[in-house]
Amino acid sequence: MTNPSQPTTAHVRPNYMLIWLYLFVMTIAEVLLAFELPVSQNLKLILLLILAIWKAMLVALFFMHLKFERWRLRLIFIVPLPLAVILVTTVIMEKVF
Amino acid sequence: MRWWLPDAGSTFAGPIDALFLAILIITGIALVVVEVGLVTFVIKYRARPGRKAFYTHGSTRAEVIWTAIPAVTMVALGLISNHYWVLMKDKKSIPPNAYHVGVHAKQFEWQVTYPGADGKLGTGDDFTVRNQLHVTVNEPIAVELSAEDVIHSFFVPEFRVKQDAVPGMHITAWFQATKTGEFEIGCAELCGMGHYKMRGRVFVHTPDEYKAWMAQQAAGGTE
Amino acid sequence: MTAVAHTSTKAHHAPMSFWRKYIFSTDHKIIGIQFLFVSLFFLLVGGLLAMQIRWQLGFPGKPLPGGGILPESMVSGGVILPEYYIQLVTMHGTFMVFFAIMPLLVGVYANFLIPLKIGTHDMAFPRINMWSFWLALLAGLIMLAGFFVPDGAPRAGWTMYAPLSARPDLSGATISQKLWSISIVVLGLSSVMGSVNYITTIINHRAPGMTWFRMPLSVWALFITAILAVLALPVLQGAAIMLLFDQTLGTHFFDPGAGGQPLLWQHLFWFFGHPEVYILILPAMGMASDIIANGSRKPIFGYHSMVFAIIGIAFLGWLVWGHHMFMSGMNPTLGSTFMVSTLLIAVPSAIKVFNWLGTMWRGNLRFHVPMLNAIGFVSMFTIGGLSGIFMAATPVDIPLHDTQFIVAHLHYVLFGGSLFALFAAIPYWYPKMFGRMMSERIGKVHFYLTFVFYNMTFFPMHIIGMGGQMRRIYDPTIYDFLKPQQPLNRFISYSAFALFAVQFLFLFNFLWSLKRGKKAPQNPWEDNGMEWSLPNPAPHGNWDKTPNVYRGPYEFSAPEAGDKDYLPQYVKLPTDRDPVPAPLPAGGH
Amino acid sequence: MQTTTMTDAMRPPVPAEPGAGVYSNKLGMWVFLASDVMFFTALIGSYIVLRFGMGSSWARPAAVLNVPLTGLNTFLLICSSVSMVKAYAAIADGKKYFLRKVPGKTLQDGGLKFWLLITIICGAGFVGVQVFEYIKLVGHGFTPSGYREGSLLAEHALADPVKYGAGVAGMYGSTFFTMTGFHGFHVTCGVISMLYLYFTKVLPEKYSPQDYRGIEVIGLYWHFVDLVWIILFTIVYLI
Repeated sequence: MTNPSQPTTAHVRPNYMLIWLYLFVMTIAEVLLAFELPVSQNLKLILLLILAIWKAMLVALFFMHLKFERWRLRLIFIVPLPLAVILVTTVIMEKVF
Repeated sequence: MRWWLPDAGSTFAGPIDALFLAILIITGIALVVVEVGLVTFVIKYRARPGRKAFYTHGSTRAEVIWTAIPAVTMVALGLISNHYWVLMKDKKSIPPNAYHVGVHAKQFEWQVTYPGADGKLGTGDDFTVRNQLHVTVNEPIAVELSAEDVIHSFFVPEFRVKQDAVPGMHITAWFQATKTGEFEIGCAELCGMGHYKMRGRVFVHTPDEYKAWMAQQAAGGTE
Repeated sequence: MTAVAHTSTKAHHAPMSFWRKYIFSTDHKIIGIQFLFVSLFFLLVGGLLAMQIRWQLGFPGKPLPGGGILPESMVSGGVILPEYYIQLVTMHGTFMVFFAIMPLLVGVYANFLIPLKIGTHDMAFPRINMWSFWLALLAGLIMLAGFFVPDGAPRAGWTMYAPLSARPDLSGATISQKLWSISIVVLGLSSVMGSVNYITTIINHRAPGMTWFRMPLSVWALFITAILAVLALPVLQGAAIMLLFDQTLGTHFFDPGAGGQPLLWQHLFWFFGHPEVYILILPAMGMASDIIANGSRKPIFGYHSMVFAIIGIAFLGWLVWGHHMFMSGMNPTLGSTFMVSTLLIAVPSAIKVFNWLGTMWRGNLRFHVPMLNAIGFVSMFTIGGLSGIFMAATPVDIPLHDTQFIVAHLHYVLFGGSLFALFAAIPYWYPKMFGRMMSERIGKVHFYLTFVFYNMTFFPMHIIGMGGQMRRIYDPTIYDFLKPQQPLNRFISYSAFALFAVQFLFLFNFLWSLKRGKKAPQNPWEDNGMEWSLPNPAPHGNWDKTPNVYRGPYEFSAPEAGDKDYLPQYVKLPTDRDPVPAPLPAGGH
Repeated sequence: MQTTTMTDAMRPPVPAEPGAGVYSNKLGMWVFLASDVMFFTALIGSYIVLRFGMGSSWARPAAVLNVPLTGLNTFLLICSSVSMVKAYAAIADGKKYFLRKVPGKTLQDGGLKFWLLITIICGAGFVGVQVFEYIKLVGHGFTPSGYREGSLLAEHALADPVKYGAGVAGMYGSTFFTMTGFHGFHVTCGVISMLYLYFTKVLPEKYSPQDYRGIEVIGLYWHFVDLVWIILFTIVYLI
């Protein structure tokens, strides 16, 4: 597929349709989970969050091709995440008190 | 004209004023070191013809020293401060025998609710007085703060007490007055155009005086 | 596609119309100068508001001189009304922080200095840069419009604590509170656009040889500042949008009656607000470092630790926002954590101060106006930093929180720090902007008078604050415990008026020198920066051919320099080899 | 974002050390996305904090919102994301065309013009469905300030306060409309930018395997918007 004279796409291109399929299946799983199921609320919550983060990771890694970028570029996207976590956990901790 | 913190009026004033003095000494030394160094250098190393600056990129040893000294000082200061901070602000530090009064802040007044004869808030004999907080000397007082509309801040300078009253939250501040007399309450958080005139008064009584005042209030007396 | 030969940038320098050249310019230098004029205007507005505040605090109940021109809704018989007074404090803070100091440091000097100092032709995205300026101006005008709508300007303090800011029935201002939110959203957009530009430019557009550790500290500081801005401003934008929706759409984010949380606003605001404090001081530190090294004719002492101190301050700056909320009823355990992180931030600040001293040690000090102001910056920033320790120690903060003590502290940092650094930076790069020098004589008089009156104004505020005078109160004399302080309040007011008057010297010097200043030689300060390889003022597109960089920025009095005591970054000595250009990133992936 | 191609003269000078190793437009977009993360942190973080503050009294999302419809909308956005990445792959391979027959295959091979058009259609479809959803919700009485008095939802909430979260309706409306509204705003901006690129760059075939920066940069933005929606969909509609 790749043009041999083209040095810029050095990595193997992922199968985008397969990732699309993953995303699709996981979305269906999420919607099904949201209906009343004989599982505890907490388990549901954890499963839903795992699925959401997994989907988000797929998009970031393959569609935004972060998997194939250098660390210094990845870092730009990673830096705000701990800040977000710090902000939210701190404010919630405050509420617990 | 005062050049220092207001006269001490509560048990908090001792440690706070001492810490203040300690920090003043530490920062004073740092300030003198920096400013004297600055002035000395300005005079001593002013440009003169034929002179060339000493070419250096720095000294690791000097930098380690002036990194370590502030770091150690600051950590020590933090540890000492934390002890008193917990004592003054942690819910668990409120003495169990504290006398509870309610202070409800609204634009622009303090509504002080007293527990009445039974000594408990939230019972039928409670009564409310505007802008007047009457307390007994040498007794821990827990002020249950609430706010009607916006954020206010309950501030008694002599007692070294300051606590925001936030609408939707119930916060308890406590203090123990050490001398009788009349003090002022100010609002330390901008709460609207009347922020400045949100002035209340604290009356610190001896136990007998307080009982008398309470009896008078219970009898429906004014002020 | 790999490396492309450097083509001459003269190619696109066709003559441009006045509009393209000076109004809708995409040249980073013109944009910097536009920011300079606009933010100096807002600085003046903020100063005028401050004078009215000082009049009211010094002479409560006395008619304001010239107050007759103000409408009846603001003054009554010439006497400032309480509702106007809180508009004054709100707008003074807002203008000074968002529209004077921040654009003066970031808008002006990030734009002007970054491409010049790293040796490139312009910003990475010149057109976005232009938009960044116009949006900032728009935001400023929206904010200014607040004074001219019914009910007057916003009335909830520059921190806009909800629910006071969210409910017109409580604050008394309806339209302008919304204008504040809108203006902040627009300003946030402008700042993000600008900062994306600065970061990209510094990462990708450095000239060959300009390695990370050859960048001047001013560029380092502006780089870290841009990172702070790009991550902090959106949080404020988000908060301002929620506030705006509370004000207009009837949402309940900060409305405790419907489960909203007033403290959420404070958390979001200060999560932005503390990095913002460093946005306001880091560029000042960076520029002062450049100027002190120049004035001392010595390399900066401990360049690397200066860089790491900037990074350390920026990193810790994200973890300390809670110290603005010590009295808000927050969890005391969190308070302890915030106290420790706040105290620790004193360490990198101390490193910087001592390294500046180390730079001056055994130097050969030239007291030109920028150097004088930079020394003023160091000494005043030291006071500001040290007074912060009082409030970082939580128990001591109890009597000092929200009093004039914090007002003194923040003015020592923002006026004594940022503004003194600007009084150093403006004359220093003035020749690069306008091709002329500002008057040294007026500059020196201005510095000495400002230094004296500044301390007379703000130092006594510490004492007033210790005495317990709350912030933002309209009339301190109604409190018995504040009455004895009134003479000192009057003294502060007199000093403040003098301080304000002295600033007209600066303004006069600035404007007069535009036309009448001495023609500047190419390198008037005998500095090492890349920008001094260009003529004054720097031409459009800066260099014809991308310059090479041969050494670090602070090679003053280096032995290789021979009989001169400076060795610019762009000078190629016989022993120097040309840097090898890295391959250009490809156009695709 | 700057989406135009720079002329050679405006190209960045060669840095001494490679910067981020990518061209400036892409780097700038990544920095902007980092900034956008913080913007959504403010909105989503507030939602989490406010919801946490309400305890367990939050409304059942499925009772108020139309989850299957939004599930479909999520599917649309995922499709647009994959078509975006296909558009990117197509131009990297030099396929500027719309559709082209490939010998031995029944399906025609899509080029940049095809895949970007699909992306635009899916994106516009998403916005359309969201507008439809908003109209329906407001019709039922769900507004940013809570359940409108006398509306269908208000009646339901009276009958079953737990399921409909009668006590939290105000907070629910506030956070729901703000978060999804700003996401929708982002999608709209993306669609407009893509339309602009489509007519100024894609149709005139200005992109080539040597330079397709505009496509990659708008692609990054688009995937990010998709990513945010994946999070939003889960925490707003499902939990």
